[in-house]
Amino acid sequence: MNALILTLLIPLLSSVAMAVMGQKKIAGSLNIIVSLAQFIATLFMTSVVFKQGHIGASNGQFYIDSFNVYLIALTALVGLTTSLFSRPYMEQERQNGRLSTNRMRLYHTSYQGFLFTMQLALSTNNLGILWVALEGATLATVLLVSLYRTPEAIEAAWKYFIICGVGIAQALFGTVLIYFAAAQVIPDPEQALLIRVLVEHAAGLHPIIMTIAFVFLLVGYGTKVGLVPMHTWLPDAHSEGPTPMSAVLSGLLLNVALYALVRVKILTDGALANNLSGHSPHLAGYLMMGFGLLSFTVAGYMLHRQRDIKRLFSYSSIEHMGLMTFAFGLGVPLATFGALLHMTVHSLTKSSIFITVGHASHIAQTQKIDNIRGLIATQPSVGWGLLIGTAAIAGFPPFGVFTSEFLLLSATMQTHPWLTIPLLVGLAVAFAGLFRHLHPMVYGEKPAEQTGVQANMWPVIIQLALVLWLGLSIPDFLAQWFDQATQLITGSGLL
Amino acid sequence: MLTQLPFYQQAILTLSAMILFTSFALLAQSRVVSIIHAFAWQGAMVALTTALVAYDTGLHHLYISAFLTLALKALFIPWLLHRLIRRLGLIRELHTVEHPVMTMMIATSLVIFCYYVAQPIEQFSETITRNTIAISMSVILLGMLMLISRNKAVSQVVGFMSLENGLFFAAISATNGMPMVVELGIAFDVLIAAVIFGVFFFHIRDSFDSLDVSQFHRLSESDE
Amino acid sequence: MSDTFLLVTLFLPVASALASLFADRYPVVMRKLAFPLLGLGGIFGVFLGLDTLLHGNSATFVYPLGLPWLNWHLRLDSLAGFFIALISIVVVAVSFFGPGYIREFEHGKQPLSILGLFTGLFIEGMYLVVLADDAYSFMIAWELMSLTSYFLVTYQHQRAANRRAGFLYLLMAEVGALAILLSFGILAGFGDGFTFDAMRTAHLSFTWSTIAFSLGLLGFGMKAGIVPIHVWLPEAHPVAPSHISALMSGVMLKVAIYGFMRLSYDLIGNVQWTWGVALLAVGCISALFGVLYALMQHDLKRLLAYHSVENIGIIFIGLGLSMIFYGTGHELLGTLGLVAALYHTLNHAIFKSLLFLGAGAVLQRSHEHDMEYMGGLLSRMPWTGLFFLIGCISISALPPFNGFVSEWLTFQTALQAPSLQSGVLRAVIPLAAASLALTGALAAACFVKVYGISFLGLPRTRNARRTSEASRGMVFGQGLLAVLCLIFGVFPSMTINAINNATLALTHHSLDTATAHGWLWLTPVSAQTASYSAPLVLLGVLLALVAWAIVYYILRPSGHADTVRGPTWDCGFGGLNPRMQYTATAFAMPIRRIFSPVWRLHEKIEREPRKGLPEEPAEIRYQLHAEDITWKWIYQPIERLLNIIARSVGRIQTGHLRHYLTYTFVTLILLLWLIT
Amino acid sequence: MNNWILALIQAALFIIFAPLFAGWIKRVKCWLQNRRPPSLLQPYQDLRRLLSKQVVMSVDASAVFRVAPYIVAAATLLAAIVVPLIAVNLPTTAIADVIVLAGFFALARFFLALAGMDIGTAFGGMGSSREMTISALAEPAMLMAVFTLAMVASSTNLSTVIHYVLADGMVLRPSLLFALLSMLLVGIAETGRIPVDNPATHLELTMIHEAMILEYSGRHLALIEWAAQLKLMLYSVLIINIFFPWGIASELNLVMLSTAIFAITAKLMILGAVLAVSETIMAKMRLFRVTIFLVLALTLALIGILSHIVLEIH
Repeated sequence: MNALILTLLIPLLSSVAMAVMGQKKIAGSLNIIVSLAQFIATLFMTSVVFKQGHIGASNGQFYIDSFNVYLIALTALVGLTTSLFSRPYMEQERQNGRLSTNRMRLYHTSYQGFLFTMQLALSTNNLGILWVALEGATLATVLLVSLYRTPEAIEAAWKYFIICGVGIAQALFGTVLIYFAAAQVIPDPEQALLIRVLVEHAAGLHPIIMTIAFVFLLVGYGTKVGLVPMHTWLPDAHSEGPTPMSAVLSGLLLNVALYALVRVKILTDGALANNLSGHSPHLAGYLMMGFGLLSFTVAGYMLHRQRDIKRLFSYSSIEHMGLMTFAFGLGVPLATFGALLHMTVHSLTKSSIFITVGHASHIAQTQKIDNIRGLIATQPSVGWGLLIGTAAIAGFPPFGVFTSEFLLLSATMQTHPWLTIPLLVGLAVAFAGLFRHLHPMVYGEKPAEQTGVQANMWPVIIQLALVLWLGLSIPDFLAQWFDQATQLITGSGLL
Repeated sequence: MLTQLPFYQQAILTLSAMILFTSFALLAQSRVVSIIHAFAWQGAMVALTTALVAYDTGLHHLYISAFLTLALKALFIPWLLHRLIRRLGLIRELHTVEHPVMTMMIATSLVIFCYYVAQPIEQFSETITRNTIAISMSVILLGMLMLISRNKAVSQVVGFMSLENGLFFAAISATNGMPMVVELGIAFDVLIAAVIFGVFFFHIRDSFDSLDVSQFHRLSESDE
Repeated sequence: MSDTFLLVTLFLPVASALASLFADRYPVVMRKLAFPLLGLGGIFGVFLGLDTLLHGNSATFVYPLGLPWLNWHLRLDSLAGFFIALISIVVVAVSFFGPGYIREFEHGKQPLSILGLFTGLFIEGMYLVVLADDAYSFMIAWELMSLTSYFLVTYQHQRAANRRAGFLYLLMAEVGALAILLSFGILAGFGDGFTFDAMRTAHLSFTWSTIAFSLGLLGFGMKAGIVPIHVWLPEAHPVAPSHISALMSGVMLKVAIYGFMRLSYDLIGNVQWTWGVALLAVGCISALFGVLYALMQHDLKRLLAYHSVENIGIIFIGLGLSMIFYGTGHELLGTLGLVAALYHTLNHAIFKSLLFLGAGAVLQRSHEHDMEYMGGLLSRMPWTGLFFLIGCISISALPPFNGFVSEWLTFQTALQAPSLQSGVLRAVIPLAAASLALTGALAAACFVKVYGISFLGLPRTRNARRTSEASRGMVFGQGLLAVLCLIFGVFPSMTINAINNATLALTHHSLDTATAHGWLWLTPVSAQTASYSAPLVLLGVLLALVAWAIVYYILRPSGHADTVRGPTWDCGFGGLNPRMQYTATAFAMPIRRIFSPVWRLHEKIEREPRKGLPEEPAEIRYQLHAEDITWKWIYQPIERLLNIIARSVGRIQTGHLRHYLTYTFVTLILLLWLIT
Repeated sequence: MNNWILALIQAALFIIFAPLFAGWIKRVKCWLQNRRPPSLLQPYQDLRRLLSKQVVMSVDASAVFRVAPYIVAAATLLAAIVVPLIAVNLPTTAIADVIVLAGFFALARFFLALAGMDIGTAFGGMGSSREMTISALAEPAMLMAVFTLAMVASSTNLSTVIHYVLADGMVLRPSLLFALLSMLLVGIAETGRIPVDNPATHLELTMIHEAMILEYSGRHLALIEWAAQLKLMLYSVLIINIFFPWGIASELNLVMLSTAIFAITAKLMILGAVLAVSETIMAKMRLFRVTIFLVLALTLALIGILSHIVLEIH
């Protein structure tokens, strides 16, 4: 309870504080310290959840169960490691003259503000607040995308703002519809948006309204998840914003949006379960599978066309979000377990990739893939970090991404054997797309006059080590949480 | 049928028709100032609807919503936009609609489509909310259509905000408003969004010399 | 005991990998610690493998790694023991060879730690693949093997060829792994679980088992290097450090064979003769294709890589025959084919590693990898030359060395075709035998070329002239394998006795008739049908030489020196020089004319005109490159297709906000329409 | 034990009479070409002369060059041990079956080809290259022909095969007919006779076998020459005893053995005469025509095997 308050208050207050105090030298360090404090608070909270099973607060407005607890800890962890990376990185950007001190202030304010919205979205039990938090996340990051004020950055930010704004508006309409449906069965209007209450009454919600609501929510939150064809903002925003922001966008925002989508899918499944509407009870799942597969496939091919290193990896994020959406859509315990694991490992891996990408683009002083050469020869730690990170994200064992893809593929084979073919083709295409660009960047002779930069590789090492650990063995408590979340989502567990 | 309804419900239905009309007006208008004015009227009517519902249901917190809507949508945002275009010297700018006839036809079919989609919900609707869901959905989709059909940043913002009006209207007419926390949150978000839009106008103008967003196609994957 | 040995065998490569992390600061670590640890692990592995193989016992181990409901299951049975022994033998040889070989890397651009780290992990991965007893740990081990060997292929990444090879290799490894995963998935789906035990219980219809089998063939075949999915092999093997090439070509391909055997005989079970026909076709094509392309190569390691394709083809011919016989109810003959395949697996592991180590020694000492720049190496590196010769004889399937025995067994299997009911099968198998015979003869021609051009004759370049013998450890490593080539060639009955246990574990049948007449005789089906006594052949050769010595002693001309040395006869023109020798390209020319449609040949003739006399060039350079025909017909179309799709998919990202919003809009409308 | 001694005697017969057989062919050829033949024993004279001569070796020769003649001779000798000449059922035939026999020839050829390349002259390389090309086609053809027999008799052991043909009596089998034709062609190619190679010529454009051994002298040359003669005789005996085994001793008594000696001598004389006739009436082919010749052999062997499978198994 206290830990939960701390988790939410620390980023909120520090965001305000950063805005108020103006740009100081210590802002970067302060950013690290508050992120660390937040991380410690979440760890504390995690231990409470571990002991008690769940935490509820504020009259049911907040509720931590096994589905969101690990995401909260993950968010705090990635927030911490990215803040570790961002201090020297942003300092370097400032020295390169790309940023003024004023914008550094904006950066740090937005950074903590963004973390606040993430934690709020995860910990709230209210669908409305969830929406508010996700919209808040867009608002907190949109000015970060345009931080460099180049025409491209402005363009990207404008697209990001409009597309996500329009998208998220659909989600609000969906939320209103859910509220409308809930009002028929839940007497207290104050309770009618609480997820736990809704889950209890899911079977009574009107199926047709819930289907329409789900469609709006799917389009809405799907925009933030980066599902094709609503993904269009994602590569632009990732490539033009500062790299730490790309790391948290890919590592956190997409996850949280998917989390929201899965929450509403549970409700829709519940409403459709008694099969009154004439729709298939798995309608929500089928829609998610369709979008997931489409995103996954399209992103895989898009990888081949990239010229910008950050765009490259942002398409890889779309690909993986598609995979997870597909997995949640399958709706069987094995796939869901895999998807939950995939959320974790993708977030860790992708954010560490973006961190190395940041260093790499500093080394080469460009984001153009064609001009990034000989990273290993220039700075082995960055080159190997990128190489191993990419191998991990491409699904090579013993990294955890492999484990989750293994689970997902086996679940697909058990339920929809023919869908494994597009999945496998997609994986191979995406793999080729990643490595055809990666190879020339990391290998080869060091270009003349290219020197290494001061890089803090610890975040990368820590995160990849975690991913490796998850690939070799999933710790018991995490497995329990995944399993309980699986039960929550699909109705039955694995263990 | 209509005659059996209480007067204020008839009023709400009339208002919803007028809101829909303003959406059409927004689509068709080409002068910036007129667009902003139409938008302000739409906001005002949403606020009025909210107040009527508050009166009807006796839910007092809806008065706060109504006030917030009025303040934000009918006053603050139009004022902000007005101020901005004046400062940016765009007050006399024409935002021509490229295919007016086609846009109108699409808009009309959208309304019919929304009615078609919302029909199964009708059986649930309590007395005052009859078909308002279809109307609000139409307003949302028309807002999107406006975003698609316009090239200028200001019109896009108005389209976006009008889309949100549709949401507000839906929330109020279908469900008698959302829980207070949510309402406040939404209002706060809209406020921030409006401010950020304002900031963006300057950025865009600085970088592109105009607010024409059709120039935004540097970031693409196609060969050209 | 096997418990401890297993742990030690598995631990030492990891220890070696970790030890090498310090190699950048103290290069001596590699020589004095990392390689000895590997070798020690190999020795333990040999004992472990032989112990399991000879006693035919099996043991299961479960380690608390992996998924919560699927821990790592390891199982050591005779088949695994066979392959562990096989891996370990080569590992031991490599650990002797390595320290000398990597000296040139000590001052190179690449850190030694990377080499040592991934070598250790690579070997670990191979051990784990063989031991894995559930699909999940199998895939982890398999991919560990692929990934680490990829890092080893790209070790010298400054060269563009290495990067390209690495990319190709990793891509194909990934595709192959996905196919294997899918195949396992089918079995697991029918058999309720991912442990191999559960997968064995799967009852598959013919269609499903054929799909699983085909996927397995694709996946494992891609790693093993069957045509047409072999293309990574001739790219990757030449560019890796030579001791790694030895491990990759000698052992890793065998691990793929292991996986394929495990999948088709053990997990799917119930082999069908139709699969056998497919394998036979694949095997014949690979064997012929491999050897014909090998003939056109002049890069020594690339040539050896193509020979791996050939030998994998021979193994697949054996497997195909075995499946045909098993599928038609002839268990004894099926086992004969399986024994032939396993035997050839063992042999190829040994002689191909030997040849790659030899090529490595040559590369290191002469700095040449193109045979056209070698020549006369035998007199400069006599031991390497001797061992390389033994490797050449073995791979050319000449008695009494080991390659001959396994090809002989394969022929014997093929000759049992008349016992089949189906006339078509009876007619097909002799064709396979014919292509095997052709392959063998062409391989001999190829290795005459290899040895004659690179080790015999006169040195063609200064580098070749200055070459000297490799270090003692390198020679010892090769010597070890060379001796094994002879041992496995001369004592086939004993070897087959051991292999019998492996086939027993795999198919519950063994070939007892082969060794029924004692260790001296090898009688695959019966003594009347065919017999071979390799020890007596060796004895005969020795006796013949002794007899000659006696005759010579009696008839020896007395009075003048026995032998005199003189200049080579130059037809009276004078001025013989090394450039007048036959080149590798010239040597293969007659064969090139005969089989010309097989290759896409690119000939390049460069004329350097003489001043004043443009008609008479001062110098003519001729270069020949045989391009793999599969590039044009398979891989380039795939690449083109991929790029076309990518380009058309890329068009959706137009850059225009209006289009993007339209996407969202249309999606919404479509979905709403869909649900109403 | 007696059998082993007999087997050794049989091998000795091969060794001793191989030069005589070569001499016989030469003599018939001379008759046919209206030349005065040398003595039948001339090959022995040549061998003795070579053996007594000093070996002159190139300074560039390596160990392979010195070892090759011995390996060639030993491999051919081993082949002689396993091929039945006058009697079947000898224990030595079990040492190696007909595939191993082909292996022995291949081993000999391998080393001869290596030796050809050892000195580093163009001739040697040329000879080796041609030899290996020809054998690349000839060897499979031979194996195929042999496989036809092996399938007919369900065995690759020469003894068993011959037994089978003997027991079968005079049966006209299409498969064996084709196999015989193929074996004849292969035999001509493998032993370097006209029209594939001409042992009498030293013209650089046409040499194959002679080009490889150009640098040899003294006892090395003697061994190689003798091995070549032995190989010729082995092929002849092989063809005779497999396809026309009648007369060979199936039991080891004196009567049968002497009959067998008489029979094999007669048959060898006839075959030698046939060979001489064919060499007289044919001209040597261009190198690349040889391919067609060998492909023909391969095709014949394949037709043989297929006709066995299609026509003879029911």
